[in-house]
Amino acid sequence: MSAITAGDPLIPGRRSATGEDGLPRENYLNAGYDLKSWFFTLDHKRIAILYLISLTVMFAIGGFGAMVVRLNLLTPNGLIVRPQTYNRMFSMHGVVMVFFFLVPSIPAVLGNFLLPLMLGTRDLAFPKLNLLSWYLYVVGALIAIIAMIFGGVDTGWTFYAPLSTQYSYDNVSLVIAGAFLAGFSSILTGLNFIVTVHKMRAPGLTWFRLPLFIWSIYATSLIQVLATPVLAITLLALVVERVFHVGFFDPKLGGDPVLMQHMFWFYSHPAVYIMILPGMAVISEIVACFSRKPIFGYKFVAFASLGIAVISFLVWGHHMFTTSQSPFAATVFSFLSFIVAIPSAIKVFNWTATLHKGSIQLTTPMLYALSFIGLFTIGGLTGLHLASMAADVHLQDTYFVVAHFHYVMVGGAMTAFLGGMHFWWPKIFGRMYPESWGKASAIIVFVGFNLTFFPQFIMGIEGMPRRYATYAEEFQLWHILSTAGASIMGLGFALPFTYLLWSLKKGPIAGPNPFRATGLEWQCPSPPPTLNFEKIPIVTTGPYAYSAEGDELEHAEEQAQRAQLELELTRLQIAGDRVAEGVPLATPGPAISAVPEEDSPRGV
Amino acid sequence: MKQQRECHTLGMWLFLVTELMMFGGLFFVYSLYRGMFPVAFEEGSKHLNIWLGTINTFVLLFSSLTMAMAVHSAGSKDRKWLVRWLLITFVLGAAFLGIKAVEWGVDWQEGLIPGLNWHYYADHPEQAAHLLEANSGVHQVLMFFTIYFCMTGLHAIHMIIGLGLVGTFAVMGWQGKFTNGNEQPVEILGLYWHLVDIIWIFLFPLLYLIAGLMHGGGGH
Amino acid sequence: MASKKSKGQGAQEHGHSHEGGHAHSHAVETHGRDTHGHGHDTHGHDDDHHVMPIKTYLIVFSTLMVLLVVTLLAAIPDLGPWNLPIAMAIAVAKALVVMIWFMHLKFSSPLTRLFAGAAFFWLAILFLLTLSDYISRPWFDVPKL
Amino acid sequence: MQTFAKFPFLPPQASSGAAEIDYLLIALNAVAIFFSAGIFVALIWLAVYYRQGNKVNRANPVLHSTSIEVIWTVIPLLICLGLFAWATALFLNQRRIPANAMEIHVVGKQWMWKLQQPNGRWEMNQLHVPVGQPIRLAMTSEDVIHSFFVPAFRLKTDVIPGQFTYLWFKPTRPGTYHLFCAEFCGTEHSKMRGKVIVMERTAYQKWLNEGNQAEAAVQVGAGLFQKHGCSGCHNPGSSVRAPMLAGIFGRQVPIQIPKQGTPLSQIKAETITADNRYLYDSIVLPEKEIAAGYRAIMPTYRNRLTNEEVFQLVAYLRSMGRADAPKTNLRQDNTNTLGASDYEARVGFIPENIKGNGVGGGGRAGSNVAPANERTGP
Ligand code: HEA
Ligand code: HEA
Ligand code: HEC
Ligand code: CUA
Ligand SMILES: [Cu+2]
Repeated sequence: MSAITAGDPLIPGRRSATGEDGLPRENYLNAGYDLKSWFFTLDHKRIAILYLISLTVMFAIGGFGAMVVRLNLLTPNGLIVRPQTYNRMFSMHGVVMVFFFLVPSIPAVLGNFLLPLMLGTRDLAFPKLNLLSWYLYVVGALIAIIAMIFGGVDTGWTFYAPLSTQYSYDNVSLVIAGAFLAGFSSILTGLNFIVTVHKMRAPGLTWFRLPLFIWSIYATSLIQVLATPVLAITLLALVVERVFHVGFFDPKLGGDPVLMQHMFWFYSHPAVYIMILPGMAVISEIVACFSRKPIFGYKFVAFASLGIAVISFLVWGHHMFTTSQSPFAATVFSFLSFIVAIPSAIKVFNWTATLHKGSIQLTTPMLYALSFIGLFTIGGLTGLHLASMAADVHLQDTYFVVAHFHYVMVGGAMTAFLGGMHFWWPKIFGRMYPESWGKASAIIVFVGFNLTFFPQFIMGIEGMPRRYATYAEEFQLWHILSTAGASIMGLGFALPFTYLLWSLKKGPIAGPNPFRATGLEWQCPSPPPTLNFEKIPIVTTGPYAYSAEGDELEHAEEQAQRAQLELELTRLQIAGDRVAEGVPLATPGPAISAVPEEDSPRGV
Repeated sequence: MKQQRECHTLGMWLFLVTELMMFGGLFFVYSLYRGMFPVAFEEGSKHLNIWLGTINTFVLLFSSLTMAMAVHSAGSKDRKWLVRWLLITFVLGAAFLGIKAVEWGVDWQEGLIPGLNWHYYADHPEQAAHLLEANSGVHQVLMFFTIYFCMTGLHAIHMIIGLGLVGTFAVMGWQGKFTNGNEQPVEILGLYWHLVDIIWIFLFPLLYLIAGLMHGGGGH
Repeated sequence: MASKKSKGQGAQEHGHSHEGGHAHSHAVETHGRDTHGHGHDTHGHDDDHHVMPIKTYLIVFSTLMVLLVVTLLAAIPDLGPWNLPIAMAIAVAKALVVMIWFMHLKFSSPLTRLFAGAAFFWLAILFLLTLSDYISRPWFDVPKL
Repeated sequence: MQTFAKFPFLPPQASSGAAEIDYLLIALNAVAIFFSAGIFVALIWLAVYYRQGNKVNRANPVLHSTSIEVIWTVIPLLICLGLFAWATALFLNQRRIPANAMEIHVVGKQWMWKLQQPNGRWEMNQLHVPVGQPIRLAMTSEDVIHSFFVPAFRLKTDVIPGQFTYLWFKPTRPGTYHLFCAEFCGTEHSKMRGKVIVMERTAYQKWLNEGNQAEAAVQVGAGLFQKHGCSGCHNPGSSVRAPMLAGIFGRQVPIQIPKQGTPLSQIKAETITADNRYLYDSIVLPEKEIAAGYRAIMPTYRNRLTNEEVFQLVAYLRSMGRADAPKTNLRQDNTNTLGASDYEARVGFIPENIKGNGVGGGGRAGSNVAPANERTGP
């Protein structure tokens, strides 16, 4: 957002004095060190950090499950564990990755951190609710972990009745209770975001001046609020049926197990868009920043998010083509599944078009963003295979589906999460991550990912069913490839885990806006002070005031300057003088201006 | 602060939306199985006490009025009446739960509680025979009662939470916390209470009146 | 944005000058609250929430009572397939009365109404699409054993 | 219907529908590859060509263009509609079961497949079918949801407890193919595998009749029914009070599950489907589930009959009353109402409203219980 001055320009970073460590003297991170200041914090930024830590733990647990799964599948008869353990492992993997990692991931970490910053406000509408949602999440996660340690769960993440209600001897009820709580946490987050976006935007921040990040997160929140309660009631019904041995889905009572699938997917299909929309949110910001261009077709992308959110509610039956669902309903659902692909296509094309005539920097976040676009495209297009009823009859519940959803969830959402974490890392912690390590890990993840999951498309088409602890010999080659890929990918994930931790102490100081991005969040110091903005900003322009051409000029100038400097340095060296430190680059002017808060009209 | 007020109202409505979706799931299950097993549902409904149900509907509607009056009093900074209305609401809510408990107690005695105490049709084979005659298995009546208890149980849980809140608010209201211009919490509580009322408005005809007023009625 | 329902306490307009084309950009957002931003003293008529006289509440309650009686009366005759729709229509009427007056939807912002409506819309999705399965299953029935 | 068009990684085509599905899959793959490759090439080319510092023309970038948006909305939309129409037509077409299809019964059970040939021959985890003969599978599950998946036929349908699902195919190529359970069903889900063996017709006939199968199972079963005294109790004229068995298969039957220490009269009745498992158990473990209202006097045949013989009996029971017993909506069939004596037998007295209906409903007691569920459709 370009600066239109009305009052004193607020120059962040310069305002709050810098401490000895080079970070702003007062920021949300050093606002307090005792446990209480963390566990009872109402600061959206600290809550985001709490989420980040707990999500990382959950991801590691889910990743552990994946590793056991992959290792076991090295040989047709199962290499390391018994089938029952295998079943528990992939169930745990699915439950943890979906309910405890990917659904909360971007909204709870990046959304929590960035939403108020991007809206130019001090916090979310309901800070206490925000903290409560974290506690719900943690309690849910703990219950689930305990349940999995003491017995596990062997129903898959889909909890289909009557297996889950009458035949499984595992801790189904406990795990369901955990997912239930996580669901409520998700509802509260969504509710909070919706109200915040509606009521807390900075003055002048109209809907079409919102960054696309906000649009997408808003669409996500709508889904969370509208779909998750149905999951809650479904899970409750499952528990009732399991505990009291009477229920809605029990065929012995005339109940229909397929009804449970309807209710489950009424939530869980929209839920897959809860996972991908925030990813798309992140990608829009990264692509704009590193192409130095506004997103092509802003409004189309914005409305595509809402379109996806709405249509996502109309397609759930495509998970049930092979059940006793009527062909009529299946046809309707199939049709709508094809339609929901269109807004996604619009987004992909618009991102790609944004690169055109951009000034592209292949930084780590950008590498992640580009691999997101590519991998999501593959994942999405294979979704069309599955949306075609005739083809799905062959592909349903094979590894083709597994590959499809890992392409969209890992290649898409997870990649976006990593990209976003790198992009906003300097904002969150005030220090840069090591760029070359970052690029290396992005490439390793990309390669490992494709090696893991592309063979799964092939096995799927050949007919390898999913959730198989043992399998027919002819699939072994593909499984070996897949496992090999998974170990590469595991390494790719472990790398950022390590160097990001390292950068917390050793990373170079980032400054408020290391990427010269234009979002409001870059206008406050890094890390931001507890109250984000000293003065609530007034927004006067759209979100992506980038200019690739101008940037190129600047870039050329910089290059020239740097050459000049180097020349001088050499000269100085020759003169035997002491060499000064590198000269920092000038930060571009701020995009905001301040007015006293009392006058600022809010809540449009 | 105005902005905050708006946030709270909107937030509460969103919460109510989630509540509606949650109950909606149950209503859907109900509709589906009622469509599939009309006879069994009629039979099950005959075991509910319409008169207690009617009284409860009245009680709850009345409590909605008193709650609305409480909100009104808070708005006009009338501490005394605020507390009075809240207390009346509390009593009505408690009465509702009391009556509900009586109903459930009867169900327990008769063995109409799925999963815990289900032996009505074993005790009354003639009823079972009638059901067979009407081509409706006993197990489908069991389904009706499962749904009945889930719906009224979930509703009762909401009532209990509501009662707790109303009680707390009465105390806080007594301390003058809502008549100093900060009446919004009462409004929000009111929204919640009315929603719980609305859900009952639907539960009543759907559960009690399936067999009609003449056929159902005093027990069975 | 100050269009529709704003009760027009003129003071609210300050600051909105920044927002140029705003009014056209999103219909969703036109909630017209009065916008006395300053604190506590204005609450008597803030938010329009308390303009309803007690009489209105009593009328609303009487309506509900009448509807309750109608509910019972409608359950007496055996109207075949019509009993359920009639009962539901009355229940909807009751719910609407409660929502509009007791829950002040009548005075709420369009945004609030939109969300209230959204809940029912999404419930309709759940009902209609799932029923589309169950209703149409017999159409395709393969001969039974 | 063999075709040369075969995607390299597809399993063998062994059914009449497989080729068509393969064409569809190839088309889908083509669309996916085309667009993915397009996007990848575009991304890489743009990222390289417009990399920062590369001196290229960046003047006047287009920032939005409705016409471009329309183009890339409409083209995918058309492709989608085309694919949808194709896939749906194929799907609906393939649901139409030919009238001459031969019916095979499939029961899924944790963790095995039980299949029964029309002549009553049972197989476990193996299905023999003659080439060129349309086959209709009528499938149900005894416990959880399974899914019958034969990759070589490109077919799969869930096998669901409490209802029947159907699947049909026409095998086109002799050979042995995988049969998988594709819906997660518990511990040994991955072991719930089997073989579909497509045989030449003559070989199939031979297989069908081999071993003890010289006579069709039904005939043998009928003989056994006489020989082992079943008819003595179960025939209409019998003096022992035992249920009539005509048309029992697939019906809902009321049963009581005996509990130790509780008189039978105090045990509530429940209804289950008289499926193969039930018939099997009724003969081998009659004390397990008692037909409601009867005494538990039927002797067990556990050690008196071989498994094979029990299956043959079941085959006979299944065939009993096929022709005369109403197959469809029993509820509208008034002749099938319980008679007063049936009521008396069942519950110990005669209800008011049917007093005077005379004795005996003719039909087997309980035969009026609605099939499967009382589904009238919402
Ligand atoms: C992030 C999660 C995510 C996302 C975004 C998607 C996106 C899509 N999914 Fe996927 N899906 C899952 C997660 C996801 N899915 C999961 C977890 C499962 C399995 C659950 C389980 O059983 O355990 C699943 C299963 C699944 C099935 C059921 C398979 C089965 O069990 O039989 C189907 C069937 O229709 C389907 C379809 C689609 C479609 C059409 C899209 C579309 O939204 C995709 C749209 C995107 C594109 C199409 C790509 C971009 C477009 C272009 C580049 C332009 C060119 C486009 C055209 C020519 C149209 N998915
Ligand atoms: C967000 C969602 C998500 C993610 C990220 C993943 C990630 C992975 N998944 Fe998963 N997967 C699912 C969601 C996800 N999956 C779901 C929903 C299912 C269906 C379950 C079901 O059927 O019910 C599934 C099923 C599934 C299967 C099929 C199992 C079966 O059907 O039998 C397989 C098989 O290969 C698999 C593999 C992998 C692999 C190799 C990864 C890898 O990407 C994982 C790599 C990660 C790590 C290896 C951990 C990283 C390590 C660190 C961060 C180091 C730090 C930690 C410490 C120091 C302690 N997954
Ligand atoms: C002594 C008489 C007697 C003989 C001999 C007998 N049965 Fe039965 N059978 C009964 C009685 C009585 C019942 C009902 C009680 C029960 O379910 O155990 C019954 C029940 C059954 C049922 C369950 C019917 C239902 O309605 O649920 C089947 C099937 C059956 N018998 C088959 C057989 C077959 C096959 C044989 C011969 C191998 C046989 N019976 C021999 C008396 C007999
Ligand atoms: Cu049976 Cu899986
Ligand atoms: Cu889906």
